[in-house]
Amino acid sequence: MTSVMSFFDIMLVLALPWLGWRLLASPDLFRAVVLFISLGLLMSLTWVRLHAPDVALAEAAIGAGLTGALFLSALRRLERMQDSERRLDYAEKREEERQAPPARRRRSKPIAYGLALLLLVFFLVLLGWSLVKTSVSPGGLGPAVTGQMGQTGVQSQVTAVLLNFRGYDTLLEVMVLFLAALGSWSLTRIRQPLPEEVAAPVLASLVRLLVPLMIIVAGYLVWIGSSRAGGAFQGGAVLGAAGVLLLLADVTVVRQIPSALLRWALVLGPLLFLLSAIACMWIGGNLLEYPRQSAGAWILLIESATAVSIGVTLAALYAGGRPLEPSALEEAGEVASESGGDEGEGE
Amino acid sequence: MAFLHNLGTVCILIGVPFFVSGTVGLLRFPDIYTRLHALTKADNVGLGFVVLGLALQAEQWNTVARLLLIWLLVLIGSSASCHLVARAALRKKIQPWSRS
Amino acid sequence: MNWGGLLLVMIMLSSLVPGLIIFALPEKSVRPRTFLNLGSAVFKLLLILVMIIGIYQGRHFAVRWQLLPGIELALSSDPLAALFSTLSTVLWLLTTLYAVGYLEQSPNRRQFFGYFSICVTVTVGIALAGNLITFLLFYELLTLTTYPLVTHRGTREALAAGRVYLAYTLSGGAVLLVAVAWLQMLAGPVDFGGPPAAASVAAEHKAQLIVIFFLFIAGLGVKAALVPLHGWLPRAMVAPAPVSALLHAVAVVKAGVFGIIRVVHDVYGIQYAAGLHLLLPLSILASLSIIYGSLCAMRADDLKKRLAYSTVSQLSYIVLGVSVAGPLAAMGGLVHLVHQGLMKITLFFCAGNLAETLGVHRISEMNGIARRMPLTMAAFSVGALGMIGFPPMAGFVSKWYLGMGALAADRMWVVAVLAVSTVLNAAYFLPILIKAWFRPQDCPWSEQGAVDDRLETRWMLLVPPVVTAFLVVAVGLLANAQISPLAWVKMIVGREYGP
Amino acid sequence: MPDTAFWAVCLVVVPLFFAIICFVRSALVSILGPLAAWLNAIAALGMTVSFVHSGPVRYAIGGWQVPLGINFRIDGLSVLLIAMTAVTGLSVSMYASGYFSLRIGPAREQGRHQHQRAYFWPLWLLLWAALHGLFLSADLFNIYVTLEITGLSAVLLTSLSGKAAARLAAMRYLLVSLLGSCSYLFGVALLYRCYGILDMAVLARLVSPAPLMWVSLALLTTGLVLKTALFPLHFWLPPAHANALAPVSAILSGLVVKASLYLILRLWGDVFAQVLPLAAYLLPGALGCGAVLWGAVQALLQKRLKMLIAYSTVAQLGYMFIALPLIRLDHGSSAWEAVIFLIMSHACAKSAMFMAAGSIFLKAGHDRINDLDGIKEVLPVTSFAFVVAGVSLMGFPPSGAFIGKWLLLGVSLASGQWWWGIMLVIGSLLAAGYVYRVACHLLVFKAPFYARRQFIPPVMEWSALLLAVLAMLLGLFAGYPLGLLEAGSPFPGHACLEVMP
Amino acid sequence: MNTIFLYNFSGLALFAIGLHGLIRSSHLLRKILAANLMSSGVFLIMIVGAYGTDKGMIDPVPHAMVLTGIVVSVSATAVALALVCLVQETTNRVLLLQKRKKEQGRRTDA
Repeated sequence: MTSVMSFFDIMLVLALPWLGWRLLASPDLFRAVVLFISLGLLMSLTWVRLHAPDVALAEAAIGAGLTGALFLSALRRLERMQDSERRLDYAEKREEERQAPPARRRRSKPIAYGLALLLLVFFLVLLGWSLVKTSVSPGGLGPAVTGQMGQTGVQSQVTAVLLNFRGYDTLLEVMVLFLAALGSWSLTRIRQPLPEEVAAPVLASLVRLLVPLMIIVAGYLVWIGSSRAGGAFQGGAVLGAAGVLLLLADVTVVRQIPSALLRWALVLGPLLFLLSAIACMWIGGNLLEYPRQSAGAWILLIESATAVSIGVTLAALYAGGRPLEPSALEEAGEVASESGGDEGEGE
Repeated sequence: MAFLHNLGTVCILIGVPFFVSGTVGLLRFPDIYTRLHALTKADNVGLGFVVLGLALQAEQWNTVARLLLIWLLVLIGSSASCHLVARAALRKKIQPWSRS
Repeated sequence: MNWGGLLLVMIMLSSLVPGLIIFALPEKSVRPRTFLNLGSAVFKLLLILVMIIGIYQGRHFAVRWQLLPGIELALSSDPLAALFSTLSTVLWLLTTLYAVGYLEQSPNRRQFFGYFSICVTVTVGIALAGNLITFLLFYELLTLTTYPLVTHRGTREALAAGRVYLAYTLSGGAVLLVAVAWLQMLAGPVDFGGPPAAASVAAEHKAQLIVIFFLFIAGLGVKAALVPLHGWLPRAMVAPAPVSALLHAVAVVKAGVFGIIRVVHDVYGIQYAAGLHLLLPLSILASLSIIYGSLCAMRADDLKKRLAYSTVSQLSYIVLGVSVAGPLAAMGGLVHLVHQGLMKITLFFCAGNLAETLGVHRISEMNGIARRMPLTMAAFSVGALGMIGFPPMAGFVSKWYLGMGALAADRMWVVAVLAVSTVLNAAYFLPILIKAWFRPQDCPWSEQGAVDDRLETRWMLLVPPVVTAFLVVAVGLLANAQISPLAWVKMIVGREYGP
Repeated sequence: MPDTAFWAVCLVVVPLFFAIICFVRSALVSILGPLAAWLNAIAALGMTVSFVHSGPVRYAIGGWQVPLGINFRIDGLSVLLIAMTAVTGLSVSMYASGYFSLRIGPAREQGRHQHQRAYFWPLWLLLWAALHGLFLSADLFNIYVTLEITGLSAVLLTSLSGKAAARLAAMRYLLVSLLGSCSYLFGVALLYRCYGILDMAVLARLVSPAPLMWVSLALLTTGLVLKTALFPLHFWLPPAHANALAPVSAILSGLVVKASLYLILRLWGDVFAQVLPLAAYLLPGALGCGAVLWGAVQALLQKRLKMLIAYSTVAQLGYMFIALPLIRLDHGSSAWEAVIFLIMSHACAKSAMFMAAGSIFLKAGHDRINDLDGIKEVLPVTSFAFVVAGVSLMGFPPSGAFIGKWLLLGVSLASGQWWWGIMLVIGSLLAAGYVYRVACHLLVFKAPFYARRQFIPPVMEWSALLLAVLAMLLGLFAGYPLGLLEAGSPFPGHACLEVMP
Repeated sequence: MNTIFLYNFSGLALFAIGLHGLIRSSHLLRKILAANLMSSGVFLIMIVGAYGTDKGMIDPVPHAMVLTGIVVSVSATAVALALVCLVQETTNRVLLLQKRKKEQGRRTDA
């Protein structure tokens, strides 16, 4: 049995870098993205193999699924913009990229590149060697975590670390997501569906079938997170996927969500997390120091709010920009993002 | 129990070749429609067998229920996605491959 | 804070605050600005007098402000400081008067007078600096505050001159910074007026001390216009006359010389420096500057340029006097600090008058000019004769003591240098006087600044040179009086060399 | 009287909260933003005061002590940097409130202007919170998250001005910061794997010269150096800083680069100081020299004001790296104090310069250095502010930079490695050169100057002047910051007040 | 032998490939892909470190860190992609190099 496992291990170990190399080497961007998605799936398989089910779930949902969706939509946008100027398909793009390296070589000489490569290789060898030499510190913080589990209010160690021991990290991490949504809104407007991509009836019905189920699954994941693999991020990712499906199926309801409501939904998680962190101080502990007996409830509350916001955020990221609304500010925004104005400041 | 367990193993072993053939078809078939054909057919059946096998090996009933749910979802998802891919291909005016 | 310290701070503020106020005042308000300028100058002079009286009574004012352990700003009033600060304050008063008249109807006077006041503050700061760091601080600031004055006209050559000026002085400042840091590293914080800091350094660092000394000379020599570091001075003559008068007769160049005096007297100490054989090269350098400056002056036809080169040579008298290492010579050098200031500022005032009133810049245009502007040229002649060293003018006194000191230290070649330079001075000043007094006018003057008045030009332009010329004669005649610069210098040198 | 820890928490929580509110109620940003800035300043003040009373503090977030939990480590260094951030950030915020209250350009661009205002404030507040978190945190991984927030919000702020050049610069900036934080994370991962700890203070006790330690230090440093734009890796900085909006440039150049610089100081001067040999410090020193020379030369060659300032940032950052070997050589703590002085005065001076440059751009309609003659007739305060900031950048006494350079010079002479000191002096001369290039145009009198009819609110001019004067006079009051530093000194020269709970 | 240890090297390889791609490949989208690869490599190494050498002792802290890392990297990717679209919108290129030239041209003529 172990021989089978080690064979499996070796296959994975070889497959991951090979896939990575293939996807960077492939001249066709679409293929590269698809390979990236499959790499993500392989990664989540690896996580399972390494007894990291939470990471596996997150990777499959976020790392592979949503990141891949983001890449695909970005690719579509780029092509559409290029189409608008000149019909530039992969062959031509490949051509473009073929010319690019010489242009670069003229700038930075191949010797420098070779040296850099040599340095990199040397460093990596050193790194690998030191990895071999140095012994892993036994268990890391594992024993400490196990020792304190009783006071965390949850059973799953990962959740305990995420929401309790290192809850501050997670707070900031939620802020990073908020920042990403904020950023994509500050950059671009929401992507309009193309005329030719009117949703297929099948897709619509599939969405009608799947979305409620996905919402249930998300709730389940958040709930189960306290005891086993799962939690806010996995649940939120599933919600996000549901949102992406809705967007794909172009359900009109999604586009008609008022912007104010959307903003509130985006900040619900971060705001609640922040406020509960402060509330802990107000009760009398430190920042984020939940009352020991009711810690589980706090965590569940925070997690569910966060999950909603994560889902909305991921969907918003996929939608790719701030929603349209007839207020002056947004009009302004369009002007801003449209006109790469050159009499702007600093030029 | 041992009998059920072995039966399950047999089912899984039956299912695996379908996956293999599906993958081969995906890699070897000439055009997108045929590939879809190979893919969906093969891994529906294959998955069916694998799920069946696992269900036979399962300890409690809720595991069986989850397995069935998984199977159902994959069926729906794969058929729908297959339909969408084919539709997109048609919209792109990709001609079906013919032996000429 | 003790009252003495407060006095020193007041002396600083008495020109800093007016400067800032002037910046705030609008360009139009001429009268308040003039009042502010002159008032603050008089006030500062009074404060300085108070300080001098205090020093006569043997008081010693000081104030300290610690930035960091090892870095503290200190103002203190030893006689040398009093000498320099008195000189600059008196001349500031006169120059302000002159500048007010000179810059009538010229644009952008707000900036000029603002920087002017701040610049004087910094000069007095240099004078009163109680330790090396403080000196360095004000020395660097002087560069900054004078730059806008040099480039005040904003013409192309003014900007070019400003660039050269900054290049020279900033590099000098950098060298000085290194020297100061190095010395502090060896000897700890260096205070003036105490026992010489360098003497306390361990013996094995002697070599370093020598290097540091020459770094000091290089850094200070830039502003003191020692050859070959004098390049900026003639170029900087594009500045308006008051600027050249005050800065290049008093503030900037004297700051450099003053620094050299400080280094030789208070940092190294005469005996110790002589022990290290540092003074001979210095005096040789000074002699070279004297001769070279005079030669250049002879070739220059532009009046201000000739004056500038004569500044180069005259300043080196001071350095020479300090470096000959004898009480008499030191007295000669120190007293020349004052005398040269008086004479040179007179000359510059006069040159400014000629340029402003008649548009005369070149010596070749000066034939018979004395009939047109007798008072101005009289003052000019006094200054020039003083420079040459005719008795009983101021210059005679300094040269006399220099010569005696050289003999006392039996440096015959120094005496020779003095003689040669006197001849050269005569050679480049007398022709001007002869042209001005005895030649008929041969070229027309553009009477641009002429006033229909009994006076030959505006009184504000006329009074300062006359006063300074009078002072030149006075300090020469009354050299032995109780309050003359010479007496004061005697006191300083007495403290330095012991009675 | 709330204690230090309370104020520290406020420093992180308040800006986060206001960032969220600014996003939700984007109509009120012009009130909420400045309000948040003031609150930040108050919190920073409160923390400084209570720090003076009570000394260094450790604060266990969530009540979980090291090694399990994340701790705030509040010592002199972090307090000083937070004070710096508060002062600079407050005046930049005032400047920004003036800047975004303007109506710039034709009607078509009004909309863009409002858009920029609506997104500037939340992004800037998030950035501010992340900076506070970074300066306070003692946990390497937590610092990674704050670094990410810092980098992302900085990139977004850069791209806020809708210009093509700015977007390209932002793109490059983003890639660089992704690379940097990835490499940093790798380093953290290896350290954790090796020592099973994330807290810096504890790590400082555990580190031993193992191969993995070297590699991870190399990774950490590479990542941080990329984000700090040390000389060979500075290519991304000038376009990014030069093409952003004026307040954004001030923030980026004044504060953001300091974040990763602070970490480098922590790692090289504190955590790994015990195990690193002197030779290891020579590399950053040499690169610093390269930065000083290259940045200054490039600055001398620039035609545009903002590019010049950006390159001067590259040059000035060189000093901090030159200081590293001196910190190692130094027996006392004066090199440390010097670095901190350089950082603080550079933050003030550089932000002031960018703010002044922004006003000048608005007024003149361009920032071509050679065409700025006589601008001081229309913008006296601003041009004065620029010149003062430039002078303090040159390290003239009594600016803070002078104190820094003076101390470093002393250390380098005392340690016998005088070339570092010489390098500093040369650097200041070059700085004088490029500052002069601008100053000679700003100071020269030439009337009339053709200017737009653009009104510049006084707050924009005076906030710049305030910062500049502060940078200039920092040296006069050098004693007080150093007192703070002595109180909780993070560096080995002094007794380390950290206590392992 | 313990094959788990090998995952270190595949993580290392992913990091290296990603680094190389990030530096070398000219298309922005591919650069972003490469950055994602790099982070995946780092995550892999972290998780392998968490995997107890034996006796099935798992350290949950790296798992939490990797979860955070995944979320952070998806946020960064989203921002980067939006920025790429903008860059192409303003200057119809997707390669950074031609950009540099254009930019310098603009800077010199400015």
